[in-house]
Amino acid sequence: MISFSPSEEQKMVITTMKQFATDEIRKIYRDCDEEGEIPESIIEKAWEFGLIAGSIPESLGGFGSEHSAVSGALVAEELAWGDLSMAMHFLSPALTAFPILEAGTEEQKAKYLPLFCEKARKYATAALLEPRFNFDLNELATSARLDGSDYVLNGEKCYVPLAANADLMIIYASLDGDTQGFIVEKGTSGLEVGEREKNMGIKALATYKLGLKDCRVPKSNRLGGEAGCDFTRIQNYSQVALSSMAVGVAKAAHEYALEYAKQRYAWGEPIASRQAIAFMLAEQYIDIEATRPMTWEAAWELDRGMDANKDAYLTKMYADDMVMTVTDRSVQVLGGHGYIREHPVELYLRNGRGFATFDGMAIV
Amino acid sequence: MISFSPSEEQKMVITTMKQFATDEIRKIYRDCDEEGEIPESIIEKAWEFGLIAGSIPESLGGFGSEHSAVSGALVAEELAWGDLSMAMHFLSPALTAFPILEAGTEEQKAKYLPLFCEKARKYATAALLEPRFNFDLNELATSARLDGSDYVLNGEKCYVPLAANADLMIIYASLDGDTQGFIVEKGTSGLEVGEREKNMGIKALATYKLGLKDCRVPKSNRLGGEAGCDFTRIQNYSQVALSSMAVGVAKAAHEYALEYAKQRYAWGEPIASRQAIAFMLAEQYIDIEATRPMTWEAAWELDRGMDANKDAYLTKMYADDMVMTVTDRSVQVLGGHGYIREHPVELYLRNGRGFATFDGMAIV
Amino acid sequence: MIDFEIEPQIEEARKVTRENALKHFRPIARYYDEHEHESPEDLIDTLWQDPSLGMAGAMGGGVGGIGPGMVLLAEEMTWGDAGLMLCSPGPGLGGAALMMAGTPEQLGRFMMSYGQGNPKWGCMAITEPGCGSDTSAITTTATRDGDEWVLNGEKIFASAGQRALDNEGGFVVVWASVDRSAGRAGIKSFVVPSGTPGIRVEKLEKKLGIRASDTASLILEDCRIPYDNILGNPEVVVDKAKGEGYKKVFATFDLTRPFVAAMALGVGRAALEFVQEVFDKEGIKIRYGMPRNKLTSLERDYMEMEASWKAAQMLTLRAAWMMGQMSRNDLQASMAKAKAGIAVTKVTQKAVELLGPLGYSRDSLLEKWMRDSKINDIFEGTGQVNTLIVARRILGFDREQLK
Amino acid sequence: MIDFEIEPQIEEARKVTRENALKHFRPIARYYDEHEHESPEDLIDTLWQDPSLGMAGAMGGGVGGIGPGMVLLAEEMTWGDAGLMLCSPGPGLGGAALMMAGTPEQLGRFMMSYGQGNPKWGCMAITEPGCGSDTSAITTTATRDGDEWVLNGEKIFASAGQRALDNEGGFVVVWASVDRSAGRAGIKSFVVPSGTPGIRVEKLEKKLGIRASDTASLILEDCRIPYDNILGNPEVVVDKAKGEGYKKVFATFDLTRPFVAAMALGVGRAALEFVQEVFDKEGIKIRYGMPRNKLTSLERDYMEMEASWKAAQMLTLRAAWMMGQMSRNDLQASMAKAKAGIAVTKVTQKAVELLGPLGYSRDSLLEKWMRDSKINDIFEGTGQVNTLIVARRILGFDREQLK
Repeated sequence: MISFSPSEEQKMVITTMKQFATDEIRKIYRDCDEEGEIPESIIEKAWEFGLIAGSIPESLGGFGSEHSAVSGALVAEELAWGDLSMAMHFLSPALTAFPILEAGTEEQKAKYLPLFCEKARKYATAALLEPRFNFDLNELATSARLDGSDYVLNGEKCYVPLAANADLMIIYASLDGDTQGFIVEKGTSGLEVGEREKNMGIKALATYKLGLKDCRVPKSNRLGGEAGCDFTRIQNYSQVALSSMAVGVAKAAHEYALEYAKQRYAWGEPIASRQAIAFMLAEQYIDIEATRPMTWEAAWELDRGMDANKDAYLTKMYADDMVMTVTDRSVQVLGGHGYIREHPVELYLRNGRGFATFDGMAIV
Repeated sequence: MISFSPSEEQKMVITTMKQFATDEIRKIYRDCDEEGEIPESIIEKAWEFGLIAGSIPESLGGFGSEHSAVSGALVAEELAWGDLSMAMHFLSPALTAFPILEAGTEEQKAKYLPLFCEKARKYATAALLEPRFNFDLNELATSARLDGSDYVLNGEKCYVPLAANADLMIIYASLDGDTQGFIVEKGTSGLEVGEREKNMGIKALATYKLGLKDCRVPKSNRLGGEAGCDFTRIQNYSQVALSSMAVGVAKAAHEYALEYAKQRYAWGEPIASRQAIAFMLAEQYIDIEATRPMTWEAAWELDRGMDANKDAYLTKMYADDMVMTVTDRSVQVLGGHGYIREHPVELYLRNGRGFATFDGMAIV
Repeated sequence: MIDFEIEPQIEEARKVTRENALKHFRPIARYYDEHEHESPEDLIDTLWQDPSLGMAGAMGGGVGGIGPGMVLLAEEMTWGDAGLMLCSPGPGLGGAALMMAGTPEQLGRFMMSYGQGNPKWGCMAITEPGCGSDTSAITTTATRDGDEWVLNGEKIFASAGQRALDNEGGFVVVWASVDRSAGRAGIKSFVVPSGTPGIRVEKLEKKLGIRASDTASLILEDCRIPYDNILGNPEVVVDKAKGEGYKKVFATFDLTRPFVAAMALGVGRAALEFVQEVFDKEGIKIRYGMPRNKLTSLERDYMEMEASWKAAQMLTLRAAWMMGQMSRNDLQASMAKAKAGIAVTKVTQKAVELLGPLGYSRDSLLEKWMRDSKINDIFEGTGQVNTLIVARRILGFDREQLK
Repeated sequence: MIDFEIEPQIEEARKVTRENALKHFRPIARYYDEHEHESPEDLIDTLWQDPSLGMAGAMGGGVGGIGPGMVLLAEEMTWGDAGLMLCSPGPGLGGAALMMAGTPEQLGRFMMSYGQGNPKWGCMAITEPGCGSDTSAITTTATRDGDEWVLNGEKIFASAGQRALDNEGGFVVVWASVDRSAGRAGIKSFVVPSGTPGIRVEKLEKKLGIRASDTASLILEDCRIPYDNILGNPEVVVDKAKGEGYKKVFATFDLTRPFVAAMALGVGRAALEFVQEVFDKEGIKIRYGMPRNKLTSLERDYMEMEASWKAAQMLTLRAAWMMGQMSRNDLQASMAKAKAGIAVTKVTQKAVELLGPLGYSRDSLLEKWMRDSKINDIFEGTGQVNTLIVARRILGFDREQLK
């Protein structure tokens, strides 16, 4: 029966995340962006919520709730509403854990998932993007070929969050033309973490280029074992995550612009009293409110085990455009004040522009 | 030296056309649309302006001014501002005359161009479009093949203005993969004029499907003779004509909406006093004013003998979208009144939607 | 719990509705577009025999009830044909006003005869030549004279106005002022039954689309109706906090706006499916999952059309769902209406463009859908009016703070 | 006669300007983006030696004169780098105000020293913390005290404010009210030379883009300037018909708005060329002439970017041309500014998207151009302010009729 109401449990999670975002993330996000660093203390606090462990079965050390893309979407939105860099940082272990949970073999699950349930913070990530024009996640330049009992990976990756610290990552590579995942542990020979990247946005999140030079991964570490994984489905989880984050960023920008427009006076009244401003705000709001349930529907399809490819893809496409328009118009509402770094909207704009590019950088 | 000012002579032509459009075309355009017919009397009056003869050299019976795409663009805009169906009707003889003038052999010019300088109205037209999805003017399904001293044409055409009355027409067909023009006289065997078409807009203009069944055209009637014609350039003239007409239609819609918004009161003031309405009108105006000089520049390039393909094509693309948006927003300004046929904006919308389709249906 | 599963009985009703739309609406859609003001008598009889096939089947009366089912079924009907659906005999928009603001006695009195006898219609008459969205400027007056109200004025754009007045048992809900000096607070709505002397159809509009639906101008000249034909509180309460009479009537929009949004969705889906069929025939496959840069322009257009349709559908379902939950949904109703109106306007306009000569021709229904769809961005409050309402609500501004 | 041929001397100047932009601006553009508030001393010296390389080369002083040449050259400079161009020593926006509203004596007095001695800057200070586009709300006051004006207030977003005050011979044109009760009519502009006591830089803004350009907050505390440093009529003329003093000052925008539009065009073209170069390298050919349905999404995006850039360029050239013709161009200036601001904002944003990981990276200048371009939709009147001006002009409405 159609319903747009999160469960009581989900509502609690939303409240907790919103509180965390308000009390902690929002307090430091600007400094983090300017300095390109996220303090260890907040990373620890985020870990304590058990955002990943909560989706891992008790038998593997987790809290035992079922992994739910819908719940993940709700969390992703709230964290990204706080700050996108931090949202991506806090959820980065999922980049390894959730594909294993969804597509891994029993051995892979047993070996790796308990790590994410420990008290100590785990760094883990995934490498999908490649530094070239017309990057196509279905036709990766990074290649994997079977050589004896190993897969040998070669290629170059970019925008790999936290690669320098990661104990574990999934590297996506083309195996006979299909995109497949490979679980790679820190220190694997041939895995070369490059310099930290400089990007327009998500500046607080350290991302890296990755070189793969005959990087050998045991056969058993192919995600899903011999049968491999359904990469499209992993991608759909990622599309839901990124779309939800786009909603979060857009909402943050919209709210700030709305408040500003109510407080800022010109010609004797708040600038929001002018239809040109008020309509920008209303159109933003409508588009944000439309995108959110689109992400929910795609997530719900995933949770139901249905084919979510069309809806997840279209939602991401819509969300990419939506967040761009909303963040740009938010800067516009603030005018000159939107252009200076005293206000957050320019940061939202820089982060917002990235969504069309951030393929595979988050997952629910 | 850059200038946006028409010459004195061009200004006179603009004034004359505007007057004609105001006094004659605008008086009857709605009835013409409802009844699907344009009275003979106004067709005669339009012929008397010598719109085609004015571009034909004296030696061939014309008035001797040089053929100018810029001047043609100015005329096309004013006539279309009056009514698009009538503009296309009045200028339809140019569909045969101007390609011959620009690309015809001396023999073709001598044989056919004097006809357009006579006192008696000539019906002439051109057939380019074809009734199929993904119509591509560079890959026509209508074919021409050389057979002895004739070209044999086969295929189906649509949206051929005034085909039933035309004494003469240019039929475009694929000759060894290239689009080429063929001058076809009335009554040529194998030339079958179908039923009059029913279209969403330009309802006052009779358009027809055309069947070509082994339609034989003398070799000498290939446009440009043995060397053929540069179809892209003919197309560029057409793109300028249609873009100018789009400007005319958009301007008509904008002006009507503007006046309505000034006269119509709500909440104690003209609806134009609300920014939501006022901004729609301003944005329309800006886009119309931007498109017009774009058409001029492409036309100027043609007049200079320069390659105009990029500018003519981009201008047409921009004009297609512009006229759609402007006419749609004009209906919106009028609200419910925009939806009824007492006001012209719904007609502008129906006509405006056609521009993306009307390839080759007008030329300057 | 967040859920997008449609209950089996609604799913079944959608299927049936769609089949019926295909059977009863589609085959005659072009004819009644080309023959404006001609009445589809056979269809009307069919819809009267089985009201679930028409508007009443979606709006309130049907299996959908008040909730997502309502908009899902309305979508199926206008997927068949919007103009013909609007011909459906039944209480229609007038009925919606009655349901939202009428007393049980009034509901019984005016709606009782629906479902029996000859086809009858309800109609809502708000707009006047001099006023559209600004209902406070309504000049039609209702003057009390003993046990009666005497109505005078002119109404335009009254959907089904002619059918409501020409058929026994029909009625028109007329908005009129009982006190011109009181502005909005003085506006009340009144039920004028068919056969009442002093009300007549002045003319029928010629329209861009939905031509099967009659759009009437009505003249009221000393039109007398019983005193208790007024809907809601007859008192003029200028105090905002107490303006319940006005608010109550206005809440009709909370029902009708999601309904109109659904109408837009139906027409939009018809256009999308039409384009998809052409793609199928041409062997064109839409490749969901490709990087945007690698798409064709055609794929990109089509995907953007689908996505904006989906966005509008989500807002529409949510507005209807909230109504079903008895939650205040005026904001969501306006959002759904604003979004669906413009989204589907653009979807159908783009569809015509994509199909080129075939799209622009009256040989197929696509161009008609473009003309039909435009009304959804206009009636029940234009896109601008609904956006303004959204703006006021999210800003917490009243009419004075945001004009 | 309608003509789009650029005179040979302007064509030549464009070429030279472009070469210089490539030589002097491009190589250091990234450095001064990453090192905000650091001053490009070498460049400044170069530009001071040869002012034609910088802003003055386009605005008024150069071969372009007042007319299309001005905007064509400005485009070439910002094609190099917008932020660095804005560092150009010279009278700048303050100079534009002087040219439009100053007396010959004032021009001589304040502009004489330009072209000699050390680098110097002019600056325009209008915006305040509490007022942006609504200049009638300016709270900075100018009080007459004998032969002097005494200025008090705070100004923000003053481009080149620090450089104008820190270097001998510089000046700031300050907008201030001589009579707060007179509203807009009381606003006058005053030239405050560098070295004047009572004016100081409070802080420099950290910005999204054009970081090489200093954007200062200025404090005026009992800042005394000679009486004849006022620009235009010192009288407060409330009568609209006579409001020449105000109008005259405002006419600065007729020059600066096409200039800013041209700045946008330059940045936009840099982005378009960058994308084109990638296409060339990848062997992607843009097929002008194809039916829209057969284009790739990439071609379509790129073509739409080019077309909207072209539309903005046409409006910009026309506004500049009219100024050269001594025709009133305020409407065209606002149209050009509104269109170019939004068009190039979108062009650069789309360019970043099209290039994916490469576009978003600070390894190339593209992402910087996206950040830089955004200012053009904001300063010298936001897109909304300029659209409002256009709306008023085409409607023939005054500020009261269209707020």
